This record gives sequence, structure tokens and C-alpha cells, in this order.
Amino acid sequence: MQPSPADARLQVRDLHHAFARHRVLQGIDLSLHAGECGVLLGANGSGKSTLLAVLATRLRVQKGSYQLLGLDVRESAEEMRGRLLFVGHHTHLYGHLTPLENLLFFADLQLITASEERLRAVVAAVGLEKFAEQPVRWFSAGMRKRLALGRMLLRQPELLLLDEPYSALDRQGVIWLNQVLQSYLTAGGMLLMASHDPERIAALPHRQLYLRRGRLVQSLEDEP
Amino acid sequence: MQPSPADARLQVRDLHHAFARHRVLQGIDLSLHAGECGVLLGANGSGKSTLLAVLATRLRVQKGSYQLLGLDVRESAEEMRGRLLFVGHHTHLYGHLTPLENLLFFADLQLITASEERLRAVVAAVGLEKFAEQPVRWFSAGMRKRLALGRMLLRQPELLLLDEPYSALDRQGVIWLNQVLQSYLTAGGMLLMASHDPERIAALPHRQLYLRRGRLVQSLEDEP
Amino acid sequence: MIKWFSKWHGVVFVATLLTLLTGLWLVLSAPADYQQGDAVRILYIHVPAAKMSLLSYLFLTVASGMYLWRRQEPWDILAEASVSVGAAFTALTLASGSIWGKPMWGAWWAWDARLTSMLVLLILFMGLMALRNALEDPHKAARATAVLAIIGAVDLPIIHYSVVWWRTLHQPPSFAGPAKQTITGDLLPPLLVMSVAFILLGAWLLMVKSREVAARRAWETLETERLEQSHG
Amino acid sequence: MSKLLRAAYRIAWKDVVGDWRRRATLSSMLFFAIAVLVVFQVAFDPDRLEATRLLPGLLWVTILFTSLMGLGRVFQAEEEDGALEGLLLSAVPRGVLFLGKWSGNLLLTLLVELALLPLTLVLFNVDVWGQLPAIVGILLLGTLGLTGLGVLLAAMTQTARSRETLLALLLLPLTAPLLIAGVQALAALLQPGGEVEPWLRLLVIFDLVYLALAPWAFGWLVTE
Amino acid sequence: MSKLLRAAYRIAWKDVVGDWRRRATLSSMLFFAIAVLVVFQVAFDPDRLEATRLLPGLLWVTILFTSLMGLGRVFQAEEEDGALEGLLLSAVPRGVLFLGKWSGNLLLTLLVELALLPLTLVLFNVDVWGQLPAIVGILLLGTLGLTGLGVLLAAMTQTARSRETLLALLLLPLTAPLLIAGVQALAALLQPGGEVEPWLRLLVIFDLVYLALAPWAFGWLVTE
Ligand code: HEM
Ligand SMILES: Nc1ncnc2c1ncn2[C@@H]1O[C@H](COP(=O)(O)OP(=O)(O)OP(=O)(O)O)[C@@H](O)[C@H]1O
Ligand SMILES: Nc1ncnc2c1ncn2[C@@H]1O[C@H](COP(=O)(O)OP(=O)(O)OP(=O)(O)O)[C@@H](O)[C@H]1O
Ligand SMILES: [Mg+2]
Ligand SMILES: [Mg+2]
Repeated sequence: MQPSPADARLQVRDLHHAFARHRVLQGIDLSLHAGECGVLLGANGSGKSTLLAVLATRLRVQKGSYQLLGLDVRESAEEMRGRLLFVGHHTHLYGHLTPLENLLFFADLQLITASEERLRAVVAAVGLEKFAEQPVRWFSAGMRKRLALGRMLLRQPELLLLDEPYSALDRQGVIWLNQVLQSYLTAGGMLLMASHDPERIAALPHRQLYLRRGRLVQSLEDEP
Repeated sequence: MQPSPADARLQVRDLHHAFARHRVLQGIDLSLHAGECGVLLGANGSGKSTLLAVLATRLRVQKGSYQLLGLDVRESAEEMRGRLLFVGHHTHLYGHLTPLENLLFFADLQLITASEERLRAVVAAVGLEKFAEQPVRWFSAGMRKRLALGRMLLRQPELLLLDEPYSALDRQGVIWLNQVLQSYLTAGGMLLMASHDPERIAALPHRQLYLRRGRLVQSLEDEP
Repeated sequence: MIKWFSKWHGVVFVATLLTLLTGLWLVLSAPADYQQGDAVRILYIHVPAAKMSLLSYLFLTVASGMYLWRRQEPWDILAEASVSVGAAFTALTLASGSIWGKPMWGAWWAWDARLTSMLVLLILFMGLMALRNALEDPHKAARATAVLAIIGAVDLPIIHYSVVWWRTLHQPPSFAGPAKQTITGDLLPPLLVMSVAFILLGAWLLMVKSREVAARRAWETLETERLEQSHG
Repeated sequence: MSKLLRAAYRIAWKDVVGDWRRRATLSSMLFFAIAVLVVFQVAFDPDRLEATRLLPGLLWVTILFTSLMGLGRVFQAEEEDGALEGLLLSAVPRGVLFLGKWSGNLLLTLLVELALLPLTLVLFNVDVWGQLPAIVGILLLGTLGLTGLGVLLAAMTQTARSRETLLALLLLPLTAPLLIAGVQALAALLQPGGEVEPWLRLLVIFDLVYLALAPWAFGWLVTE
Repeated sequence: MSKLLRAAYRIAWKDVVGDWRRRATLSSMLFFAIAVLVVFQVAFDPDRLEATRLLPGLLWVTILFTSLMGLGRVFQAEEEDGALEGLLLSAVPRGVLFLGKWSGNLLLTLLVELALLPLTLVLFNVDVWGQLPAIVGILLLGTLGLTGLGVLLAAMTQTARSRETLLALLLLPLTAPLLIAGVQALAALLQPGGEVEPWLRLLVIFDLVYLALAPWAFGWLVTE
């Protein structure tokens, strides 16, 4: 049985967002259920990152509504931040800290209690144990990306927002990420990601969402 | 007939590079001929970006030799910088400048004379004419990448070094890039790129180079 | 060069010790000054220390210049070592000067040109150390400290000629130059011996410190290799 | 609660300990302080009597300078790879972010002050050793408010939008009374028969007002 | 040649325009300068005669500290998305890069000085308006060397930790001679019968030495 929209744990209705000179999101309707994965596809500048930023509570909802787990963003943005995790184009890493310290920083600011073994385990899981004591500044692009993604192992969020998670990852990294995401979904998490390479996600059950000039459309075929 | 190594316009012999605590390149031998395209493949942290940075004269050649068009890097690095173009993980864009201003900055620093129409034509070619007067800071990831890549239209370099050029580009961007690269190669340019998605380059004639822990190897199959 | 240091630093040490002891014996057995009393004995520490701090900086400038020119690591090691040695002598000069100043001028410190420029020299030495520490890339650190050391060398003539150029509280030069001889025969022999002792001391410190710097660098290289091997 | 404090502590730790660790920070701050004194000496060449009169102004200018200088750095760290975004996505209230940023800067400034004070007294031959605790107290009071305002100012210039120039102009009249009260309190203390108390009361009032308003204003400033 | 000048101009233009658009450095420099003046006015409460005596020192101390704040930011713009790398990959000699960076900073500092000077004269009620051109000339001479040395040191400390303290620690002692010459020249100018010329000559010598050495030293410092 198809779950009805009322069951949806993430609900977005008629969402708008404009930057001073530019209307970027123009009425987005979207809902996600537990264990569901949505993939945002669309041209450069179509508004994928903006949508994710609004859902991550980084940008304000200017018009429309956004509810997560029954919480409304206008009232409980702070609580929502504790329940979701966003990994975007930026890694949010501090170059002068080591991977362990970066994870510790993240944990403390998300109010997660994590023992040192736990942190070490995460660093090992993303294949960086050799570099656990080195400042992140010297890391290669893929190593940074791995560490940023590793955050989701520290705590199972209820909503995971990923902006082009596959970029910079090598073949093994892609396989690792797909495994992690698979088990995240199985455990009932919700996932929304933006991507330009749908072929990499093929392994995961997912629903494709097409974004064009700030609107969700049926297909991208008629792209000019 | 296979061109002999002596004809090579880019020649690298036994190249080494170490960062303070870490040996990254450990004896690279590489040569490229006019119109040839090499694609560097390898795991995260294997040294692809470092190799490109050395070839771009951004990092010093610590051991070994590197010659481009008969020029030696130890003597004529400055001249070589005028002949090659490097587009890396970073876009080298200034957020407070517009695309036109960014291109103008690049042109002036490369000692290229470019009229305003020329600059506008480049901005249009990368599909940003609508945004020509907006500060780059607000651009989406793909728009930044397009602009950074657009630099190669300002002047035909003799060596083009690209670090994951496809990342952040949408489908149309990939097609556009492949067209540009195709005509660049046909015109006799040399191209070396690092990438994690070989499937995107399939359209271009190219030679794959496998990098593992700072050495070029025969294949990546035996990767642990 | 480092090897040569390893071989000879023991000999230099013994020589330093012997001259230093002779010097101290001469200093303590010399008569007290009729004006300054026993305070004058600080002179035998202060003056050689002051000379050595200037000499150290001079040496540093030369080593830095040579490093920039030749790009040979030993010059950089010498430069790093001479910064530490120079800082120590400068601190000693300031300390002995202050202690001497209390009975002579009635204050630990006065802002006259020589004292101020000497303080600047100490800040420079500390700045050089801080700069080297703060840069992660050793090549970059070497180049940056070398450039800075050379720029900072303008302070040397200022210190040396400060007593001539400005009206100061501080003693004018006494060995040479146009000023009248102020050092009498009695004071000269212990001062000469102490000067030789301090030169030897400076050389010894430089050797030991260079050895330490070289050893630390070698160890860091080894450590990196070991790490790499342990990871395959 | 303790988790929130831990988060604030972690931010301060990252700013202060993070990049000062293992480095001769304290000694370089000490010598920086000496250098400042040398500069004042060279510029004003005061005699003993004048030195006592100049002392309050000297101390406050130096403190103002150090704290502003530290601030530039404090927020610069957040520019790295979207780190500010990371902070804003954390699960803690904005006030806690302010607390973290502020206490880091406060610590830094206090360290310099502690190094500076005894040196000033020795080098300028000012004999007010008996009043040292009172002097420290006044400096501390002034520093509390000053750094609070400073963090706000830095947050403003960091997020740079048009409303902020306006606010920067507002901040100057806010800083001036604090500085004046601080200077006057010190001056009164060092003069025989000076009345310290009214100025002290003023300092305390300013501190309370600023520190009560600042976290709130900070939240407003950094939210998009 | 004119192309090289154009490149230097472009760098300076970028810094100044950027600063103007964000109003970052200029506003905080001016803010700080005004605060310093206010503090000194309150602290010294000098009568007219004293004010004339203190004026040279006051002006120079303010200029020194203010430009130090600006210098901390000189290379900040280049941190954005690898911009420094972009500069270093340009086809112009390092000396031209220095020239560009230096002239941008010089211009900003001079602007602040020009705003500062009349303000000081009014605030301290010193009537030396007749000598304004000469005062400006002396300030200009001192600023040339100060910013030259400053930009060099900023380049040196650019990648260092705790760079702002380090910059101050290095710059203050090195500028002491320049400062003495500047203060004495101004003092001589404002005293009836003072001899300005020897100090002016000294200033010019320092300027020549610093500005001759700096571009060359800059080349050493920024290479890998
Ligand atoms: C902290 C305070 C002092 C400092 C930083 C200082 C610094 C120096 C320096 C740098 C020199 C060597 C100058 C050169 O070789 O060019 C020197 C020499 C000397 N100092 Fe001091 N001094 C201080 C206090 C004193 C005091 C209190 C006295 C005695 C009244 C004194 C007496 C001398 C004498 C006699 C010489 C040898 C002069 C010569 O041969 O050039 N100094 N001092
Ligand atoms: N400046 C530096 N200092 C120290 N180590 C560095 C520095 N730059 C890179 N490294 C190290 O060099 C190794 C290779 O990095 P490089 O960026 O060349 O990898 P890459 O092949 O491009 O990886 P990716 O696919 O993730 O981009 C990494 O282990 C990295 O940590
Ligand atoms: N802060 C901002 N101010 C103004 N305009 C903005 C801002 N951020 C984004 N934009 C604009 O919003 C539009 C959508 O940007 P967004 O980053 O959401 O695109 P995207 O779909 O993620 O593209 P890409 O595939 O390139 O990552 C772009 O035209 C961009 O210029
Ligand atoms: Mg995007
Ligand atoms: Mg890479």
C-alpha cells in the first residue's frame, strides 16, 4: 500500500525562497516517508542547493510551510537542527584541527556525547585512520569529503540532506557511501540528496525529483 | 606510427614531491604529445592533485625533471605559467567580483588582452549571460565551476591541467565541456585531467593513467 | 660541518671552561672600584655578553644571506642555532645591565637609545623563533626567517652607534673610537680574558645547538619514513 | 545545560587552543606587549610624571587593539570551507554560539593584558604596585564589555550585508562610553584623591547591558 | 611593461573594490582609529601646548595600529576559494604581485589617514592647519615604507598560525626606526625652529631600502 501524504514525516507545502534579486524556489511541494530516498536532479542553478539549505533550516522559509516530524520550522527550528544532518558543498571542517578534533567539535555542537573510541571508529570507517592525528588542512578533496560524510555515523539523524555526496569520492568511497545509505534507509531514515550523477545511486531504491527553475516538474526531457 | 618519446612536448622524469611529513609523489615518468589526452585515475589521496599542482608549477619539483615545450621548470617557470592553464578543485574566483570582472582579472594577470565583447562571449558560452553583472559569491556550485572552466576559452593554452572538471557540472555542462575539450585536442593542445568518473570522458580519445600511492601503475585492479 | 662540530665541541667546551674560570678568578681578585664598589664586577659579564649578542646577530645575518644564496641546509641550521644563542646573550645583557643600572642610575630601566634598541633586538630574536615555529613547511620557514633576519639587521648599527648619535645615559664606547679611554689598566686583563671566554662560550653554544637542531630534523625525517613503512 | 556549556567551551577551545597549541603563544604575546610599549615610548617619550598620566590611555588603547586584532582572527576561522554555516546548523541556541566566541576572545585578550600590565609598570617606572589588584579589576571589567561588543562587530563584518555598515556606526558610540569609563576609573585610581566608584559603577552597568543584549543581537545578526 | 603595470593595477583594483563593496577593512580601520583618538583625548585631556607636543606621537601610533589591522586582512581576500594559488599561477613576476598588493593597501591606508588627520586636529584643538600639506607629506613618506614592510610581513605570516599576533610581533620592532624618524620629523615641523630635513632624509632612505628589498623578498616568500 502506498503510504498516504498524511503519514509523511517530512512535509513541504508551497515553499518559496528568493534572494534579494532573484526568486529561486517558487512553490515546492514535497513529502518524504520513513525509509524513503528522494534524489533531486536539475540543471546548474535550478535551486537544488537552495532547497536543501531551506530544509536544513539554514535559510528562512519565506513563504509556505515546512514540517519535520510534526515540528514546524517557524517554531522549532532549533529542535529540528538536532534531528537532521546536512552535508553540503562545503565540508564545514576546520583546517587546523585533526579529523578527531573536527568530529569532537561537531559532536559537542550537536549535543551528542561521543567517546574517543567512537570517534576513532568513525575515522577508521571513512578510511582515514592513518591521518587521524594530522591537521585536516592538508587533506585531499576526497579525504575531506569522506570525513564530512563520516559525521552521519556519529548519530543516526532522522533526516539526511546530502548535496552532491558522490563528488570527489573515489570508487571505493562510492561503494562505502551506498552501503551506509542503504542501511540508514533500512533503519527508517529519510534521505534527500541532490546529484548530477544518477547512475551512482542506481544501487539504492529511490525516487527521482526533477527541479527546473525552482519548480518540481514531471521530467527534464523538455529542458531547453 | 606511435610518436617517439623524443617528440613529447611534455616530459616528466622520475618526479618526486614530499610534503613536510609525507612523501606523495615517488618517481613519476610521464610524457604527452600534441593533441594527446591523459586521464589520471586513482584512489582519494593517491596524489593526483599533487601531480597536477607540480605540473602547473604551483609546487616545486623536489627531485626529477619536468620539461614543457623544451622549457625546464627550474629555469623558466614563469614562462611556462603563461603557456599552461590549470583549473583545480578551487575555482580561484573572487566572490565580490562579477563574472566579467573575474575574467578580466584573470586575463590581466595572464597578460592576455581581451576586449569586453570577448569576455561577454565567454560568459555567454558557459551559460551565465543572465548573471554577468552579479557578484560570483551568490553563484551555485555548478555556475562557479562553469566560470572557472570558461577561462580556457580566453586563450588556447598549450597544456591544460584539469582536476575533476566534471564535478558539479550538470548534464549539459558535461556535454559542453566535452565539446570544448574535443576541439582543443583537435587543435593540437595537450590535456591532463584527474577524474573519478571515467565514463564521462568516454566520448574523448584518451589514455588512462593509474596512480597508486604516488606511483604510476599498470592497473588499479589489485587495489586493496 | 655537523660532524666536525661533533668532533670538536668537547675540546671547545674544555677551553671555554678553563678561560671562564680564569676570567672569574681575575674578576673576583681585582680591586673594587672606588666609585662603584663591587657593582663594577658586573661589567665583566655585561660587556662581553653585549658584544656576543651583537656578534650572534651578525653571524645570523651572514648565515641567512648564505642560505638564501646557496640554499644549503647547513646554513639554515646555523641560522636557527644562532637565533637561540643570540637570544640568550641578549637576555643576559639586558639582565646584567638592569642589575647594574639599579645602583648606578637608580632604576632598573631607562628609555635611552641603547637600551631601547637592545630591547628591540630581543624582540626580533623572539619574533624569529615564533615565526619559525608558526610555519609548518620547513622550507618556507627557513626562507621566511632568513629574509626577516636580514631586514632586522638594520638594528645592529643603531645599537652600536646609539651612544654616539643620541645623548644617552649609557656608557660610550671605551675600547676604541673617539671617546676618551675610560677603562684603566687594572680592569683590562680580566675583561680581555672574559671576552675570550665569552667568544668560546658562544662558539660552544652554537655548536651544541646546531647539533641539536640537525639531530631533531634528522629524527623527524626518520619518523616520517617509519610511519610510511608501517603503513606499507 | 552542561551540554550547552560544553558546546560553548568547544567553540572557545577551537578558537584558542586549536591553533595556538604547541606553539610559543604566550611568549610571543609577551613580546608583542613589550613591542607595543616600545612603540609608545618612541612615540611619546614621556617623563616619569607624564607616564603616570598616560598610563590609563596606553593600557586601554593596547587592550582595544589586541581585542580587535584577535577578533579578526576569531571569525576568520569560520570562513574556512563554510564553517560558519556549520556553526549555524548546530543544535545549540545562538546565545551559546555567542558565548563560545566571546569567551575565546576574552581569554586571549586577558592573557595579553596580564602580560602587559607588569611590564608597563616596570618599563615606565610607574610605582603603583600597591594598586595592582584594583587595576586588574578595572581592566577586567572593561574587557568584558569591550570583547562582547567586539564579537558583535566581527560577526557583522563577517556576514557583510548592507544593514551592517549602519550597525558598525552604531557600535562606535557604544564603545566610547565604555572606554571613557575605563580610562576615567583608572585615572581616578592612580590620582591621589580620585573618585573611582562612580566610574566603576558605570563600567558594571555598561557590562551588564552589553552582555545581556549581545547574545540576542548576535542571534539576529547571523540568521539569514 | 605596460601589461605588467596593468596586472599590478588589476590586483590593487580588486582589493580596493572588494573592500569598498564589503566596506570591511576601511570601516573597521576607521572605527579603530576614531576609538583610539577618543581614548587618548579622554586619557590625556591635554591642554593646547601639550596637545601639540603629543600630536606627532599620537598620529603615528594611530596610523601604525590602524594599518596593522588592515594588513592582517591584506591576504584574507586571497584565501577565498584558492585565490592565492590563482595569483601564484599567473604569468607575471612575483614583484608585480607585490606591487599590486602593496599599492592596494597603500591606498586604503592613505584614505584612512586622510580621514583621520582633520579629525585629530579638531578633536585635540591643535591649530596647525597652515602646515597641513607638510604634515600630509610626512605621513605619506612614512606610510610608504610602513605598508611596504607590512605587506611583506603579511605575506610571510600568511600561512602561519595565530598570524595576527605574529604579524604585530614582527612589524612593531622593525618599524621602530621608521617610527622614530616619522615622529621626529613631525615634531620638528610643529616646533618653531625645528630641523625637519635630516629626519625627512632618514624617512626617504628607509622607504627606498624597504621598497627596493620588498618585491625581491616577496618572491622568496610566496613560492611553494
Ligand atoms: C638594561 C640595561 C643595559 C643594556 C641593554 C646595555 C646594553 C649594552 C650594549 C648593547 C653594549 C655593547 C655596545 C657595543 O658593543 O656596541 C654595552 C656596553 C657597555 N655597557 Fe651597557 N647596557 C645596559 C646597562 C649598562 C649600565 C647600567 C652600565 C654601567 C653604568 C653599562 C655599561 C656599559 C659599558 C661600560 C659598556 C662597554 C662600552 C663599550 O665598550 O662600548 N651598561 N651595553
Ligand atoms: N600541503 C600538504 N601538506 C601535507 N600533505 C599534503 C598536502 N597536500 C596534500 N597532501 C597529502 O598528499 C596526499 C595526496 O593528496 P592529493 O590531493 O594529491 O590526492 P588526490 O589524488 O588528488 O585525491 P582526491 O581524489 O581525494 O582529490 C594526501 O595524503 C594528502 O593528505
Ligand atoms: N545567497 C544567494 N544570494 C543570491 N542568489 C543566490 C544565493 N544563493 C544562490 N543563489 C542563486 O540561486 C540560484 C540557485 O542556486 P542553487 O545553489 O540552489 O543551485 P543548484 O541547483 O544547487 O545548482 P548546482 O547544480 O550548480 O549546485 C542560482 O541562480 C544562484 O545564483
Ligand atoms: Mg548546488
Ligand atoms: Mg584531488
